[in-house]
Amino acid sequence: MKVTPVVRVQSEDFDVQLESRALAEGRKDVGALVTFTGLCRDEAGTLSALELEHYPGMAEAELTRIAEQAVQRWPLTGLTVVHRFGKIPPGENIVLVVSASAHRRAAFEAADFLMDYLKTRAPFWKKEHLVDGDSGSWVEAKSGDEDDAARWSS
Amino acid sequence: MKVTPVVRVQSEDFDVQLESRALAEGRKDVGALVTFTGLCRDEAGTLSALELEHYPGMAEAELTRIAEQAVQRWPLTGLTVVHRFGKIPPGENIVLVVSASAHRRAAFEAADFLMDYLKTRAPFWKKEHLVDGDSGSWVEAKSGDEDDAARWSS
Amino acid sequence: MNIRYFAWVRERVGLEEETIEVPASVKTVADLIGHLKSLDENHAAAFEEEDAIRVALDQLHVEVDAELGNAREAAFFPPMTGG
Amino acid sequence: MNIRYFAWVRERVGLEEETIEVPASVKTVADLIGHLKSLDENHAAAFEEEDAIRVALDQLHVEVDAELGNAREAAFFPPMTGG
Repeated sequence: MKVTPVVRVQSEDFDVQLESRALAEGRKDVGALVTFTGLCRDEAGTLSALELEHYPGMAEAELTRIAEQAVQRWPLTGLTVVHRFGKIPPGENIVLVVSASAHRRAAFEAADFLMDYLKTRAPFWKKEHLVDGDSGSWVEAKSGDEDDAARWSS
Repeated sequence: MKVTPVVRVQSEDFDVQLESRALAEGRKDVGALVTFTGLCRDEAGTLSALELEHYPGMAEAELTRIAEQAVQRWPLTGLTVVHRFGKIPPGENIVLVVSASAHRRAAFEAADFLMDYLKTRAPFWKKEHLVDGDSGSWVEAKSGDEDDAARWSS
Repeated sequence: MNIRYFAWVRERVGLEEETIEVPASVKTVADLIGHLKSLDENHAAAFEEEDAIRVALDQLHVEVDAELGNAREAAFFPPMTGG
Repeated sequence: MNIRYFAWVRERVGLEEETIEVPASVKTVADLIGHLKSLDENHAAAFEEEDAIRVALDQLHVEVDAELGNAREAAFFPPMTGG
């Protein structure tokens, strides 16, 4: 039975519990449920917000392509990805991945894979807004993120 | 600042949202929150419940030892482990791990490590109760679980 | 052809989006970048660090040697930093 | 010494817990297992597959060659299957 990933790109916050329930409630074949929530940090008090710019249309399409890869690669019973855009203050949610499977390794690896690929391939860009009023610089991509993503192609 | 893991062994269900909030709410230094929930599967309709036996005292002590190892090994801002005992029907929760960190790799790896070590070291045993009325056999440990745990000592 | 810019590429070009006539000599993404750089100083500045720029054709990641083919939209942006 | 049994070891011994006098000759966990096997048929049956049994002394995992030392509690059980 083919699993269709749920992918959403939105400005409003998401509800981790609601998204988890959607993958597990009323089912008896889910043995493992992993959630990853990425949140905005204040960088030791210097950051007032992150501004998330995205490429509408391609963001959804690329997240769907990554999610479909995960569904092909691991025996999942469900997979959900939600990514926010717009201005996000410290302490608030940015991104959510929920993966469900009969077995824990599949659920862990699929969520981990999804985050690594999302970081390097989904068309989102972060700009820092600083507490001192500056709209700071664009966050630079980390070479470590490329290395993380490369782990999955060996 | 040393993080003290939260460890609980209980018969009652847990609330993933409540446990997640306890690690993230009101904080601005958490960038990544991973939850792992292990649930009881019905094994294609054959299982009516799992009975979880545990070694009171040692279960808490061993989970705490494993959690302390994770806290030493990864830069976490918080870590929670809850394991249930008693009779658990399909679809219900068995075990929860929540890990929080500034960075996603630490949060993922700590939760993954905790589940692998917990499986092979925490004194819990599962007995199957079958739909046809039999109290089935004790679940046998999988050699794959030992392999999973061994990944972390290389 | 519809051209879109994101993040600091958008800020340097000074445009979110524009529609341009693609000369017949422009066959690949690299050719297109060369053509865009010739338009004005802002475009030239945006594409100065060519290695730092990623490209999508019709919302699919491509390399700079990709043929434009029948693509209707090209997008230029820095390496992604979502998640 | 307090001895505890869990899961199928408990079922085979027929006891959750018992207090025994440890003979002076019993120094290690392996010695203790030998002694327990000599108690009756149920104990003998429980420890038949010795390789399948795990041991804790005072709630810490140990190997069968561990010295009993001043341990007050020994527990015997199959490989764990929690999580």
